[in-house]
Amino acid sequence: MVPYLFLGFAAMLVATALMVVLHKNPVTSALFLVLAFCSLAGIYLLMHAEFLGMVQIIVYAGAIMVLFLFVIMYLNLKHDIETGVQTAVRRGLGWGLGALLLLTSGTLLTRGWSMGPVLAELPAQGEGNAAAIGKVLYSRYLFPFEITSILLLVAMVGAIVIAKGRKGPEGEGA
Amino acid sequence: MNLVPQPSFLPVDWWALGAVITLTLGCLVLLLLEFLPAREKGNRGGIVSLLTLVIAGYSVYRVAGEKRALFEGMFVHDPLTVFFTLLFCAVGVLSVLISWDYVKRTRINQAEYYALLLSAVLGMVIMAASNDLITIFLGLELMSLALYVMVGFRRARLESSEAALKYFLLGAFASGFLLYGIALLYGATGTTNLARMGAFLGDTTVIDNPLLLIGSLLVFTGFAFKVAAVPFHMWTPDAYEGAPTSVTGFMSAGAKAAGFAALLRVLLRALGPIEAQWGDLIAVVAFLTMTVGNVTALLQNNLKRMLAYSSIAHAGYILVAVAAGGPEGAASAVFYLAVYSFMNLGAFAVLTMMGQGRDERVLVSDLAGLGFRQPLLGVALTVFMISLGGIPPTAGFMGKIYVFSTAVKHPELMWLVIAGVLNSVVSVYYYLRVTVALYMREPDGESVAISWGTPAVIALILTLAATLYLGLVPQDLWVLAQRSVSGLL
Amino acid sequence: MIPLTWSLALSAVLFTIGVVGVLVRRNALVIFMSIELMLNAANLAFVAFAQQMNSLDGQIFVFFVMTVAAAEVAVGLAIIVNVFRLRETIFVDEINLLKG
Amino acid sequence: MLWIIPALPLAAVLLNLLFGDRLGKRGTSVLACGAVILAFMAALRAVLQLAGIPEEDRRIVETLYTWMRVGDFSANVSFLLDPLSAIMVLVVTGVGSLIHVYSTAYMAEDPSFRRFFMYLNLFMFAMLTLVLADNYLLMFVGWEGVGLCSYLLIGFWYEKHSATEAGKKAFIVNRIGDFGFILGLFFLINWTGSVDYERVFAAAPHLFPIGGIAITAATLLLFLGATGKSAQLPLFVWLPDAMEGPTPVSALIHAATMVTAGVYMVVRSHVLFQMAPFTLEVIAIVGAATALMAATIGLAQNDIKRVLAYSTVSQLGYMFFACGVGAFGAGIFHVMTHAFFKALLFLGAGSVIHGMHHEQDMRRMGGLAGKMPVTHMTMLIATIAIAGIPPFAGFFSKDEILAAAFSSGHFPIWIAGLIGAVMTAFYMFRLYILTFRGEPRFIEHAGHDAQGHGAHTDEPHGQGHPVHESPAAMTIPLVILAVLSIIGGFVGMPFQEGGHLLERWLRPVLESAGGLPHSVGHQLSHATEWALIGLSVAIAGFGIFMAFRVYLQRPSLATSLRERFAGLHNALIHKYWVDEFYDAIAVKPIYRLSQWLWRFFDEKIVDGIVNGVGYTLEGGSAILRLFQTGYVGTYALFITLGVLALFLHILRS
Amino acid sequence: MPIPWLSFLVFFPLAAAALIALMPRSAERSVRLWATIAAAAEFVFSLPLWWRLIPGMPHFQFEERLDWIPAIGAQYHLGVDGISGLLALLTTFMTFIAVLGAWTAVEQRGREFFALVLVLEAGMLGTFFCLDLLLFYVFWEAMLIPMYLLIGIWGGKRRVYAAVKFFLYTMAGSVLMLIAILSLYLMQKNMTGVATFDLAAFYQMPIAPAQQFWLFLAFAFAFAIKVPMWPLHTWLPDAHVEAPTAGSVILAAVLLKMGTYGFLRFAMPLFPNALQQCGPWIAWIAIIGIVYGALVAMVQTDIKKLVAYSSVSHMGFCMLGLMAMNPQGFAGSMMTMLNHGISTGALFLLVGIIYERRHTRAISDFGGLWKVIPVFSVIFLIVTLSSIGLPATNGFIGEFLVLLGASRHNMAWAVVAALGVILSACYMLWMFQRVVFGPITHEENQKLTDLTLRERLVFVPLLLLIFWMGVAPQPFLDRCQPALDRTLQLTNDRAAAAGRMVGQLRGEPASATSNLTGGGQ
Repeated sequence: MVPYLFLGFAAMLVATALMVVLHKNPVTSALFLVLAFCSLAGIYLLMHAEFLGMVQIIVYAGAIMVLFLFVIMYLNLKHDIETGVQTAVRRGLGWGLGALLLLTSGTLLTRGWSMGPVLAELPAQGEGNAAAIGKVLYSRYLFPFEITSILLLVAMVGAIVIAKGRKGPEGEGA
Repeated sequence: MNLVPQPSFLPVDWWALGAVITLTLGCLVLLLLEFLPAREKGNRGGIVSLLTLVIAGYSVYRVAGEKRALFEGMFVHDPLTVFFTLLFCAVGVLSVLISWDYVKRTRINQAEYYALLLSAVLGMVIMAASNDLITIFLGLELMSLALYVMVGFRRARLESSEAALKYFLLGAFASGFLLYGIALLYGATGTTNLARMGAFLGDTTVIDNPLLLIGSLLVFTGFAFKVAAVPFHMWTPDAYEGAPTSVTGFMSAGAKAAGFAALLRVLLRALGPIEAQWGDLIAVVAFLTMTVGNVTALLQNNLKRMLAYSSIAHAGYILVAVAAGGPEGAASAVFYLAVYSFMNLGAFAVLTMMGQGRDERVLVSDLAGLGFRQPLLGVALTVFMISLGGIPPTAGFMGKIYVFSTAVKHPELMWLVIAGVLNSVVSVYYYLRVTVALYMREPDGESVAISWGTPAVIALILTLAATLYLGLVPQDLWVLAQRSVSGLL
Repeated sequence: MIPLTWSLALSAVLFTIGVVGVLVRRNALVIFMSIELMLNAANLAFVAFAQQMNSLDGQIFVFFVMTVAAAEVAVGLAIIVNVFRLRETIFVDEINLLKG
Repeated sequence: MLWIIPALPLAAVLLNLLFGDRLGKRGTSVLACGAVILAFMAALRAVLQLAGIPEEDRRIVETLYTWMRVGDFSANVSFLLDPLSAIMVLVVTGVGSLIHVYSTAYMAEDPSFRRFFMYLNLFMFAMLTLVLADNYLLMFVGWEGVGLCSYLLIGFWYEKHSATEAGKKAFIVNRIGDFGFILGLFFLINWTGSVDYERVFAAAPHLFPIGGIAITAATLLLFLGATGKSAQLPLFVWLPDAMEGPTPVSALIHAATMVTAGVYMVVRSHVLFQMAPFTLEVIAIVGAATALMAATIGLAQNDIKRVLAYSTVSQLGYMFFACGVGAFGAGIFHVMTHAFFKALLFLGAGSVIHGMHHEQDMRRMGGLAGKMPVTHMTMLIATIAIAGIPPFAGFFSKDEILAAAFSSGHFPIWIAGLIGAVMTAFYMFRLYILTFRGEPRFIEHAGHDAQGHGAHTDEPHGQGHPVHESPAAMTIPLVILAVLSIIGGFVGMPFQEGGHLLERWLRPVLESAGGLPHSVGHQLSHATEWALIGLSVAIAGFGIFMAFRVYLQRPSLATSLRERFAGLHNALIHKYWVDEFYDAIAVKPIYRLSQWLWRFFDEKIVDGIVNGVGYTLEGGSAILRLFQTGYVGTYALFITLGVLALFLHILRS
Repeated sequence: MPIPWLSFLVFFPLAAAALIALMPRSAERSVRLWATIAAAAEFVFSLPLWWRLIPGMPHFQFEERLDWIPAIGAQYHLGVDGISGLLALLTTFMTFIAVLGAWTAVEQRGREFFALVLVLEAGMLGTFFCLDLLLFYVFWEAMLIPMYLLIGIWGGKRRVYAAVKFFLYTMAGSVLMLIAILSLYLMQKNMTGVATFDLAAFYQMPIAPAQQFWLFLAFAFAFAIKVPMWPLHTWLPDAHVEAPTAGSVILAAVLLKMGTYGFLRFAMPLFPNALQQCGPWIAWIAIIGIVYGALVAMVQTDIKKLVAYSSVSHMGFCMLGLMAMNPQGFAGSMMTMLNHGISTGALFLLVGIIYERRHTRAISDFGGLWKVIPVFSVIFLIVTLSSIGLPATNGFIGEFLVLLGASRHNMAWAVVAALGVILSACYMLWMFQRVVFGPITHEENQKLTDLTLRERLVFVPLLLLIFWMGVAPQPFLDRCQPALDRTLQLTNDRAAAAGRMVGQLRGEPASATSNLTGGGQ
């Protein structure tokens, strides 16, 4: 059962991701991206990463993509019409390179790869995955956790500084 | 509730963490101070950040001798950390000094500026101090985010905003690669902790595990982007040119050093074994970086852009040291980084003074005749250029000596060394152009106005002194560098 | 239990799509979205490995990555908006004041 | 006290240099002449002292200090007085002082009077160093020193282009000779390890096989030096031009002293030359050839000084083939007599020129006999002397040379000598006749001529004075020299047992070379000797007779002859186009080569490469800048390419 | 520890320079006086090198040794022997002359000018004194900067081109030497385990002939550019023509000697076997340089350029003397260095003097100077003669000894090189004739003023030296010969040692270094 679900999600993920890249209209791209995130969340669930699946939905599909859409609307972008040989060249190069990347890494991996050591200790199934994560997050991963807090702070400040309205010291003279 | 028992912190640990904590607090204080009324041209931002940096530096320096691994070895306090933390604090101090009047005259709102500067320093410190790919990644992102914003700080200027956009998009792109690399390394070794990774790779026999190779290469790519190595360098000129001059100085010195700090630690602690698989790549990259940087710089008329290319070239020299590998190579790289930070910041200290109000005068032609009208600036800039060109008796020369004398040890790198010295000859050409403008040309039209400022002058004198001192008696820094790479945790 | 090969392949494909998106699109926003795809590909890899190795570290890492992504989005969108304000376009091939 | 002899003139130079402007002309001339006359006294004293020493060790050596000592090589500054140098010193100082005195009058009105005498004294210093040196290196100092002075004196009227040209030519041609000299010296040093005459001569016989390559090369090179200094083929070209200098200079340097330095050097090194028969042959042939060629040219010249110049060249030729046939003594003998009469001739010519207001073209002279009697008489004596009529000085020396050539079996050389003798007699009397006899061919109050010889304004006399005899200061030296030209030859009176006076005097020097055969003049029976004497006298007489016939009795004959042999005459007028030849094969090509080297090789090739590197790099820079398009897309593309490259690399390995 | 006299000599000019640079603008006029005093003082201080230096001593004297960078064993190690002693004297002397000569030449920015000249002096002295390879390199390259600025700031029309060319040319040469130095250092470390840049240590260290070759090339390349040897000479004419008088004087008098000094002190003793291989080639290149320089000088239209090319020719003699590898050659080379310094320096001063008055250096703009400025002309004549090596002037001694040495090694060298002696007469006298002789063709020359008292004072010592060294060179020879002989000995010994090394490897008998010892007989 699980594998089929996985395949389904995977197919959807790839399709939507492709649409994101392919579709002319940024709004549409954004919406496809939401779908992509959702399907990814599904895959997380299949992988017993329930917590991450939820966060994926909430943070990504919820927060981030809304922000995206908001900006797109705000800038009310026209379709980006792309024509001309130079675009074609860029497309060709892009896809070609992508294919090559996949090809090379694929051939490399087919040489046979090995994975890191498997730990005996299973994640405590008693309370859910979320609880387990919570525990380590506040104990072992305290330091990075704190860093992320500062990171967010910085991001906030930065966003404000850059996107602040026309008035403001830097405003005039532009 | 069986929480994982917290390791109890000794005082020394607090001192060791001092830098991180102080910088965080300083950042917060600055932001809070914004709520108090302030004069348009107040100095408190600068003062606070100076204090913060000094304290941060001191607290680490106080326990310089110690070796501590905290947070399950994610944060280590060892010679390398100490060296780089001090270096970053020094860079921070100098940047604050050269920004002091620049931010005022360009009307950059100080609180955010300094807050971001501190957080960038914080990010660098974390990069240098962390022994775990997670924290390295986070530190790198912290630094990068702050820098993205700082580059775009003069958001009314097209160049500034454009630079920010490019830097951001490419930075994010590159960190995508880095992240994927980390993922693969994690998959291949089962850990993100460098020490364990190193241990694992030490034991394991399957060194040519594709996961490992691809992962390590992607990680290398991520760092190569930060240190502006060819072919991941192309953002550099644009970002440097567009950014506010003070920021350019800061990032050219700090970000590069941070990138190398992390790269060195990763190579020394974890990827040493598999580096053998693609170590020769570094040599090639080093060669490309030197050559492309120097050759492209030949025809630049914008000093910031020229220095951008020169910084690419210098990344190349440092990569020569990295290619030489081992503690010695690392030591020479570290030494070179310190030296480079000083001379480069010095050059930027001069640049920030050029022009008045909100305009920047950073064309080579703007220097015409400056040498005789402003002797101090002239002499200083000349010394920095000579030093960047690697000509004695300046620090730059000692850096080159150290790097090349390490590389010469490896016969297979002889070609690289020869290419390196020839490159330095090429580079001298465009460094000389600056002195030519300074002393051998007369300004057409009115000569560029200089906006003097005590802090900037102090920074100038400090860097000048450092450049000459390290050029004449490099011994102490040399020893420090050697000690810094020995006995990593 | 999903074979690691599948998920790895999937993440590789996803990552490549993201890279290609960055290369072929001219709209800064879409490029940024593609970058998000790359990050998510990395996340997928992490989760997959974590599941195989019965360790949580991978998932934790993903958690941090999401935070970072959020932060990046905030800053990035701000920058893009600012650029748009200044020159009424976010097409990266119309933004090359700095070159050479 | 030998050093005093050269030191005196040098001192005079310095004094004149420092205080000359305060001394005035009189002071200057007193200083200059005084120094030389004193030098002559000192020389005389020294020679008498030398004569006092028993023959076997008749040499005074005086070492001043070590000049340079490097490794196993060392050279001293030290002087040597032996019979050979004694003769030279006396001739140089003696004739020198006469010419100094003469010059005080001749140059009286020249604005750079002081400079002239400084040069002259400097020359005396150099020449004395040359003859008194007791090693080759010190000799070389004098050797180049006299070259320098001749350069300065020829170009004395420096505003005259031809003069400076001639000076430069003289110096450079001499340098070519010196090139040979110095290289020959290296041979000697590298084999004998020394430059001292004594050591070299002592060592040479043991080191070199007779006629060996090394000694032949060395001597040939030395002889090359001699040809430069003494204007022999192929380097004689500078001497005629040297007549650009003031006449006293021509008399002193280019007749009496400097040009004989070459002969002196050969005689001095006769030990070496005798060990290289081939070289001797070469010398003999070159000498004879020069003597003939110069004589022929002399036939056709019209400039009085040039005639004398070529006759000098020719006489030097005699001296050399004397050496060539091994009659070194005869060579020196001729050097001495030649110094007397040739100096006299030049001074006489100078007096004529002086009287003629710088007319040098004989075609505008004639009939001066009455106008300047002293000059006329003395000149006549000198002319007879050079023509070789007994008992005048020239006769003895020249006869001895011819005899030597005959007796040593060099018949071709001997014949050449005889022919030379005829021509000498002929052109010398041609000169005499054209100048002093016949109808005056000049207009009184003649100003400057067309040939430009007198074109310089430095010399005295505006225009319009009548032709007149020269002042006493000029005539007295003439008289003295005339006397010497008459009696000077008696030291070489033939038919004396054990060789004549000069020969006996020179024996210590010339026999020092371990019993090698030398002056061969005495294996001849008296009869043969008489026959030879008769022959040469007859020859000379014939020449003189022809001269009178052609130029006095039937001047038309001269022109008709000229027309008959127009081609030959043309060749003679143009001195066989030797100058043009050298110019074509050496001067011009070298100049063109240099131009090419500079304009093409230096600036195009070498600098082209140097700058080319620069341009290449800048081109590369321009190209690399193209990649920096400013498009995020491009940058991302390169990043991806980079990653791909890394992948491919590990894919390969 | 005795007083660090050499350090004092090196740093006194620096201090003086600093003081002069810091003088107020108002002092522009008096600066030159102070500079002259400083240079004179430095010369006086350096005089003891003449009598306190004991030539016979088998090692360097007045040594000073301080740890500089213990981390790599680099030392601040100064010392002096006959060779460097004489060259140092030449340096201080010519600097003094140059400063005195530049009084009126520099119209503006006198402080900077004289300060730089003094800095340059310090650099040159350091280069001659130091016995530590790294230190040597530091001085060697640091010296470029002041010279570069002198040319670039106070030079003529194409000064920037000339200055940059000078800098890059020289640096391009020396960077490879840096690599060679580093590799030597590494060998030393691997062989003995001692990390040091000490010259003496390298003199001890045997180097396999195979390695010697490339190292020698690296060194030789750097020095050959400095000398300059044909065909690496093209920076010289430009630099000389554009440089201010004082610059040209110092450049010709001292900087070029660095090249030959480098050969003598470093390249030759360190790599004798490579020298064996390359020596003849270098000698022939030097000979080409002699003739080539002379020929090209002959067709120059600019006096300075002519003198510059004559330098190429003269320095060719220096190199030839060195390659002769015998006492005469070495001594001759040494003397030629000194002579060239004095004569060519004097020539540049003379050219500078008429340039100051007429602001042209074209030969065709002059003529008939003797009539107007006789004193100048006489001095010009004497200097010219010394430059063409007339006996009894200094020039002769050097050229004679060089040629003698060359002839001992290989007669052919002497024969071809001696052509240079002829040619030098050609170009110098021709130039002299066109400049000084003849009628006055240009009206401007009518009112030229003859030498001032100061200018005469500049030349008095030069002329005295010209004759002193020509008439009694022995004092100079005595001072440098022991050191030269030591160098020769060292070179031959090392060659023999390495030869044996190879011999043992090949199992052959030790090959005697025949063509090194040179003696023709």
